[in-house]
Amino acid sequence: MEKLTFRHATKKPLAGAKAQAITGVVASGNLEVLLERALPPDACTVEIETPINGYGDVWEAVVADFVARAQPGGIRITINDGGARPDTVSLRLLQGARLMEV
Amino acid sequence: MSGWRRERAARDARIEAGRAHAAGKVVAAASVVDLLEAILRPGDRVCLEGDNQKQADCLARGLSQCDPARVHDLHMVQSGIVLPEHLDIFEQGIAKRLDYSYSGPQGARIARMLYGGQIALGAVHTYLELFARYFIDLTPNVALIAGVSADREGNLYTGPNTEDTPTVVEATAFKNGVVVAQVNEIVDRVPRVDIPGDRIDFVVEADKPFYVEPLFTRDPAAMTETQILMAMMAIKGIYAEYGIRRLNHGIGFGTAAIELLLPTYAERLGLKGKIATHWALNPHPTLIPAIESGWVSQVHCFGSEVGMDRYIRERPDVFFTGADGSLRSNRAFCQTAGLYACDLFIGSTLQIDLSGHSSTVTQSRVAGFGGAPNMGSDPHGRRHPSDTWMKAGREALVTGDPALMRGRKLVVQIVETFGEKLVPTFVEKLDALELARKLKLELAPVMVYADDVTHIVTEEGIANLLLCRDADEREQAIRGVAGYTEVGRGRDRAMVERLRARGIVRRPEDLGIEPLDADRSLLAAKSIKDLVHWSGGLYEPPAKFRNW
Amino acid sequence: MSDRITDPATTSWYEASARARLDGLLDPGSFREFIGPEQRRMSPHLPLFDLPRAFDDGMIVGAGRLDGQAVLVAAQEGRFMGGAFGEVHGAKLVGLLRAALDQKPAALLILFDTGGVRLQEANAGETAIAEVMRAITQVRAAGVPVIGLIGGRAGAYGGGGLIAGTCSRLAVSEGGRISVSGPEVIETNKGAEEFDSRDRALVWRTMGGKHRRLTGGADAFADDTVAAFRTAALRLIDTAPAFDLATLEAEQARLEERIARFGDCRDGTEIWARLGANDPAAIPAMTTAEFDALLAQIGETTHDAR
Amino acid sequence: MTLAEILTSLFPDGHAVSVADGLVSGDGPFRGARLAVVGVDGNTPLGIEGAARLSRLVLDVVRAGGGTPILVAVDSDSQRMSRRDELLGLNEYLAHLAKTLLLADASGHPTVGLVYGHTAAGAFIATALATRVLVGLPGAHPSVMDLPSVARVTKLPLDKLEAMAKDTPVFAPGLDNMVQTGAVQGVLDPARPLAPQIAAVIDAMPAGDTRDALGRERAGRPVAQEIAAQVVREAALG
Repeated sequence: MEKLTFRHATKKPLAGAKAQAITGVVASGNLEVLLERALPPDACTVEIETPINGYGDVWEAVVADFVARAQPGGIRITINDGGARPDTVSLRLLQGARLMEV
Repeated sequence: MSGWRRERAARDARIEAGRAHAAGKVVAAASVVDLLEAILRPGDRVCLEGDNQKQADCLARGLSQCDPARVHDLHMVQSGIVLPEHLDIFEQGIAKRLDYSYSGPQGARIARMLYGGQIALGAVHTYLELFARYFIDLTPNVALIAGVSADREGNLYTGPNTEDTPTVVEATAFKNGVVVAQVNEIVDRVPRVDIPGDRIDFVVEADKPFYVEPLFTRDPAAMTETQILMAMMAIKGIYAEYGIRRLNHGIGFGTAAIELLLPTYAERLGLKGKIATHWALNPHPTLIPAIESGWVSQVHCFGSEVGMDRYIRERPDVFFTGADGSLRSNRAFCQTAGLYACDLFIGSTLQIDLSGHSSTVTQSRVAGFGGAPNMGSDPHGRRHPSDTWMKAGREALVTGDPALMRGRKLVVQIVETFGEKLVPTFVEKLDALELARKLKLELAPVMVYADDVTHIVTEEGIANLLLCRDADEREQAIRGVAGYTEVGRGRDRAMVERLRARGIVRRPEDLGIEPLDADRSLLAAKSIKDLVHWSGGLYEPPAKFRNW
Repeated sequence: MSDRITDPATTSWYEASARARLDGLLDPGSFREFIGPEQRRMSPHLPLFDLPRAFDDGMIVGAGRLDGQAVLVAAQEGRFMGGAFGEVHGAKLVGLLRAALDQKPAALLILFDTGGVRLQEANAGETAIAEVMRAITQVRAAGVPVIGLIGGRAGAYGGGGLIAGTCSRLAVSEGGRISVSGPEVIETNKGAEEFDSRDRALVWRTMGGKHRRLTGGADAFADDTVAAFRTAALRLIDTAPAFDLATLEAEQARLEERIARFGDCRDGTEIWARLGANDPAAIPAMTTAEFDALLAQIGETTHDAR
Repeated sequence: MTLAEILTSLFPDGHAVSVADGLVSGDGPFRGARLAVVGVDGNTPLGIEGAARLSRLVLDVVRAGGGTPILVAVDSDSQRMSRRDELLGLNEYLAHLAKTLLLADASGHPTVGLVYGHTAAGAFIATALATRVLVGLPGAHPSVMDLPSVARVTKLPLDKLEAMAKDTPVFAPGLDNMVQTGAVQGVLDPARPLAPQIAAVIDAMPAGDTRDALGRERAGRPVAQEIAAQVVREAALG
């Protein structure tokens, strides 16, 4: 298992008031994403546990794109990965953000 | 002039030798080895019918049991290397040379045997190309074919999986060759005559029905959101845009998703009757909802599909069927139709390089390409216009007199940026080149050449290569849809944004598609059972696809 | 994968995640989770095997309302480790059953989706299953119906099949499977002649939802939608049998009669024919309406002997 | 110990316990009354017929009343693995057997499980694990699955699993590991008469299910009790 942590400064807090949301399932090629409104509005962290080692730079790119796109200020994101492909990771992150915005 | 009839005399001698093991034309399954040893000569060119689906498996077992001292150094000329016996005969010394098209299930073993020098490889052809060579320089001396039934005169009913049989028999029977057919049963009267009896020399009643692989069944239950998203983009960004009515689909999940979105997503876009009406396609079970919803005018088939027979019988307005009611497929004609009469081919691949060359060959698997290179190429012999073809031609036109412009066939690759086990689809260099180097092949096994590809669809977007004006634009357009692969991350972001402004790279949002809407609820059928319901109970799926 | 429920009437139970099933099963907004994912009470054992963990260990427990009635619910996520029972996974269900003794809800619902015991935590899983079965009988004896809902992709296998057999009532869909040994396990141990696990139609004729409903192994047959399972659960709550000597005597008689009557049958279709189905081969393809009509015609498959 | 040795030690004055088709049934004198014995012997797999016969025996005891304790003696294989057993609903038969034992216990018939040989998977759950208290004898080896099969399913090398099994009781087969998990309360001493030992087990029976507490004390199931207790607490908050 490889553990990765990314911290990003964000320009604005994520919309909505929901305190937490979870999406996805830990299964082969899938992942679960837990989002919690637990940080100052100018910060976002993403912690990942993945069984596939050596893809740190891909995760970094996926997370950076997501943060740039969703501006998830104030959100602590924790991921249990089951070996998902990057596009699935992006999709789950966006789904999670949308769930928090309601 | 006996000097002009040596082949004919040799043929007569073979047949006479074979008659010793037959009653008339009929041969018992137990006598197959004797028959084959009697009619085969060392060095013969042999077509052991291995189609995409139908397999002359009884004859394959018989050939693999022949005595290599009597039958050896055969040159196998057949489209499919599918059964273990197809390669066993090379290990045993019965066969030596090979010219073929497709080897899906045996792709890994064939690679090992090529590396080991057990097979002398001619070429990995496309179907049409191999069929063409049957009539020029690869004419079989002996054809070992398969059908459902025959009468004692040899009149053959192939069943719905006619596939390669007429082509193989045409080339063999009319050029002094010997044709042996295995059938599931010998009957007094066949339901319809697919091959007239005077082209068949021996009929073997097989010990069990020939094997057919359900190659075109894609279980909707396994379809992912990513594949649905790609299908939405293809429908909106390509099918609708170019008004594609005449087309061929590959066998992947991405194209199966398109089939399942026609009666739902595409219907909501108002595209019914405007796209996807005329098909060159195997009878994909996933096309059933579109057929039942009135989307499909007609379908011509390369072969059939396990479980679709009853459904096809009840839909003769859509499918090509015989007087007996069952499907008549024909690989050579359908390949020709796909090449000349379709405006779009869309399929998948394992690797795409920075120019757009693609291949399913990897260093450990030589699967062959089947029909994809025919379908996935721009036929320069085409002379009839269509709006789709002309629009693509205009997009590609760079220089020259517009009055002399010709159209372009749309050749679309629909791929996820990563395959199984996070293997990237986009690569700097195809594995096929390394394979060619190691095996000293003169021609690298490329499936679709870059100059034939017009679009690449991934979950990240669509790259329209027709609109690229130089190699650099082309490379960045490809990188621009290559997602998080190394190729994708190596993009020039500013240039990709400029290409996006010109519509060369289009993201889901550029097409008005919200990726989060790519949901399985859009599928017209979510399971094989749903397909059965759509068919009114006429589709009878193979046991391995059932969960009821 | 449908995590967002759009419409319970069309959402497939088979395809939905455990959370989505709960979401659509219960009255909207009424679900309150115990030990939610934010508590990160994950398996202490999976890291030893270098396997990924899930925040809820594949078992979601909590309270909610079903048509206004207070219920306790447990849902297994069949896609995480095959929904198998590990230490945390099992302990959450044990705790829920114990809570039912205090809370006396209108029912306790178990949304099964499990291959049985999680091998990496086999002893904990096996023991938890034994604890669950004891607790279920206590909850039932206290007058709280325990209703099992079975229609997930992992089915109810191994110890999950035994727990299902302990419930007051079971609802099953066509895709649901209930069994102890799975087809692959039987094939591995006894050979493909005993059980060809690739013959999926045979698998379903042997342990699928319709067969279980026809033979009285389940009490209600539901369409594969979240709404249909909700309807079935509501109906079953009102008809749950007591847990006492009379019930078990009746069950003893029912099971002995099954052996006497069908013990020589080799295939589900033979059993269905003896039950009075005119065209047993047609049953797998029947729609729910046709199947309901058949059940009504046969009649005897409904009982209180559980 | 063999079943015969167990019965001799348990009933020194003789008994009426017999074995047929691997199924154990009968009773013997015990503390001035009787002790009923049911079980599985000889590493026999438990199928639908066997389970139905055992459950009938248990119901007979319950129907007769009088608080007769029941000893469930087990040396079994796993559940019988066959298409026919599953076709006829083996899960119902095994669950029913467990329910009869649980009903007996709830109806004043103390139930004691005694594993003296092998037992596994569904057969284990339906018999020994469905008693109020389960004890073992040295040499017993209950398991969920043997390590070679675990290796096959988990795709881990057998030698690695064997090494892990040494200090990870949660997954490895064997009596000691089931003791640490709390499923087996204790191990009897074969050198001493079994009757008083079983009597002591019955006298010391806990009121509730203490297996998770034992598992925590013995470190074989470190978190189960705490998790279950937390669920109960959070449920009470509503």
